[in-house]
Amino acid sequence: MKNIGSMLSTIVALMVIWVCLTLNFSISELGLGIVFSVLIAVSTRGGFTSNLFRLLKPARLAALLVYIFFFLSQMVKANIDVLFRVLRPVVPVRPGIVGADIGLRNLRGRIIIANSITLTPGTLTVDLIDDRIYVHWISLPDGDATAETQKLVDGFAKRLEKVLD
Amino acid sequence: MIRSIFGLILVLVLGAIMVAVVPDIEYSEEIHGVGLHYTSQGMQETGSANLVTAVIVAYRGLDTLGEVVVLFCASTSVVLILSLYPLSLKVSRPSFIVAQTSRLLPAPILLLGLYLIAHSHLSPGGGFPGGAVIASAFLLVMLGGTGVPGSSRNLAAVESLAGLSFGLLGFWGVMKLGQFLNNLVLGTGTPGSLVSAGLIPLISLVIGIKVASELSSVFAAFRYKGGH
Amino acid sequence: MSDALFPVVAITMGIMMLAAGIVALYVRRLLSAIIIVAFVSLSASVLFLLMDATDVAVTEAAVGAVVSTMIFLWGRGKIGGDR
Amino acid sequence: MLELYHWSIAGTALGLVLIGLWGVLTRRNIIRIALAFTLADTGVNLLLVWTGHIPDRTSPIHDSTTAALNATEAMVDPLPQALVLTSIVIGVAVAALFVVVAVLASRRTGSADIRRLRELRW
Amino acid sequence: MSALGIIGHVLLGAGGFILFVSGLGILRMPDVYNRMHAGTKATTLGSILFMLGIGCLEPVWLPKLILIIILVILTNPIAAHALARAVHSGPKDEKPDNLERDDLQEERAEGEDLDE
Amino acid sequence: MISYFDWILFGLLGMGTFMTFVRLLKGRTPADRAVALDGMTLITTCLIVLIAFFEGRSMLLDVALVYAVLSFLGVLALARFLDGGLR
Repeated sequence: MKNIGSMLSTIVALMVIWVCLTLNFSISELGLGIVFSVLIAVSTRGGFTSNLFRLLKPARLAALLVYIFFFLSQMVKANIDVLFRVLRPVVPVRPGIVGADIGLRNLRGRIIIANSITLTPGTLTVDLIDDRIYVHWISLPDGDATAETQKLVDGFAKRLEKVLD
Repeated sequence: MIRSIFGLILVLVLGAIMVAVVPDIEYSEEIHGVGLHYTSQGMQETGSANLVTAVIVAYRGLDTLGEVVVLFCASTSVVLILSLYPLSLKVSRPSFIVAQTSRLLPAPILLLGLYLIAHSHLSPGGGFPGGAVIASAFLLVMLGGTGVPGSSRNLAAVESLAGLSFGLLGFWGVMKLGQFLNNLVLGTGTPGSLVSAGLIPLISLVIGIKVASELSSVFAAFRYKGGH
Repeated sequence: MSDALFPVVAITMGIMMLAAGIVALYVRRLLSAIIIVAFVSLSASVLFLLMDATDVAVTEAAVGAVVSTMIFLWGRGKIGGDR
Repeated sequence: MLELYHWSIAGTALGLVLIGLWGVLTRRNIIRIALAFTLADTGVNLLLVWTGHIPDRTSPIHDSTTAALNATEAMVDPLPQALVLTSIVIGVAVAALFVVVAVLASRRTGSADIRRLRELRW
Repeated sequence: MSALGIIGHVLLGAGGFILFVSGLGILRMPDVYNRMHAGTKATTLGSILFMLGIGCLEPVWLPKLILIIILVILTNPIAAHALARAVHSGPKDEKPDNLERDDLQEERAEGEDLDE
Repeated sequence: MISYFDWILFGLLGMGTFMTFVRLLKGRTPADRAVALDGMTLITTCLIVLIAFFEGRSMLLDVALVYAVLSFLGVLALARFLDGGLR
């Protein structure tokens, strides 16, 4: 059983979701939750999460917190950006799709980076083919757009690498 | 042209009839008829906090059995027709992100569907919406690939088992209390806790499995073919 | 508590549903019509919620958003032609 | 305002039924007729739930917030809701059957136009 | 009004305003991709703030609201990505024509050359 | 009981829904309409949460949860069928 870790962490994650849904700590509710979690984890072969127990190291947790904080600040910036664009009389746009290399091995990590880029200022992930990520800009950055995109992707990848690898 | 005029006349006539009739449905401040009994006595008689589920499963359980049979006929017809005339649908290859999502998200969606089914007597939900949610998780798995998942071969067996157990639960009532689908064979318990309301959670589970497998087999009959 | 707010929401939703229903019949592309009918189903779910029919709202959201949309998309793909 | 609220929902439901009927009668594309049928279905369900609705009451589910209330004076009628709940699921199954039969029929004539189906002329 | 109530009202107001801005963005932005920008970023943060605001006013509901928040963060970018990809691989006359550069198009064109 | 703040809140959400609705009706291409539907469903989820808050019943949050999940799945299905193959 290679993926027993991911299966166990799927069970734990589903149990947390179950408790959040029911908000009830009686024996019967918890027992039913465990039964359902095990059933789902077995039938989806632990597909929900990868091994979460690897995260339980102080350094990784700290890196995760740093990543989340960075992501949230970027998201707030993104909204201020959208706000100022929308409220202008003429919406200023100079759109373009730029490719960049993504230097992260972990598949789930790539998904996380793609989703994070969608929620950061002025960028939207259009496609993810092999190692290349294609990003749509509301208005292309001044100067070298390719280098700017690469910098953006690397900024996320560097922070996420500390969490995952 | 003549079609439009005829249609317009028909729509206007029906509209006039409805506008004349609907205001006669009383704008009442009270519940009338049998609904009054269900509202006032429902929780004591069936033990179910959710009165809608009490009506569906306990008071009108036989009707629900009929409805499930109608649903079974419709979905079986779809599957039968599509197995006689296979019409495969070409879809493009999913992107990497969607393919990964279809492996990540089915687990919580399944849990949500099972929650709706298991808490049918406590909170909104029940067999029908829970089954639809579980079928949507199956659809998500299909959307993330270009073929039909292998588990769809067992759908017919699961569905028949669920239908059979609906009938068996009904006959349990006949054996014990002399009445088909009697809810009280397990006692009502305390309303508001998970283990209460007699047969209602079990029958909801059966209905949920049946609806889920029927809708899933409809989705699986809309088979895909890989391609670009 | 809800004496003045919910009526406004219900009336707005109702007008939007009726307008969307008419547009769904006359919009040129079939795919757009399917999307607009999905919108009508989801709004109907909110109206059910306002009428205190919680179970019905859940069912309508589950069925109207995914199952029927999927069925119509399949039919459109098989019949071909988008007019 | 409450009266207006009450009748506006009925008006929406009636309007949806009539729009659906109009669409079924006048549209030509067979999938679009199925869409109009779904609209009418939604309208009928709204109308049925509306008959059991009483403004300023709460949904017929007991929990800790409704323990102190008298159920018959605080809740809406559960019966129409129970009927509509099954009706929605049956409706979608019937729509699936409709679409599948329509697709097969239209493949025989080679077009989605309902006027090409001679058996369905009126 | 307690401090938590004031925080909750502020969060609710901010969330509602951002949701309003997202609607405005979907209406006003000039092409599909830019509408997606408004419809993804603004609705995500707006609904997060909104749920947190309700959570401050009713602390018991917080777990379920956090569940909705996590769900929104997970699903919303994925839907936007799927739509953007669909637009990009869709028919030519429906794509916005104001792109200044399009690396993905070039990549696709090269791939097709290799196939032939 | 109802304060001006609640009116403003409902007004903001209602205006947001209405503007996405206008885009839904106007949208030049199906993709525009799908984007509008995506935005609309999230704003409506917040509206459902607000209704739950006014009614004071936590069980309506289940409806919001199901609504959010299933509208996402609907948009995903639309996107997959807009994408190639089925033009």
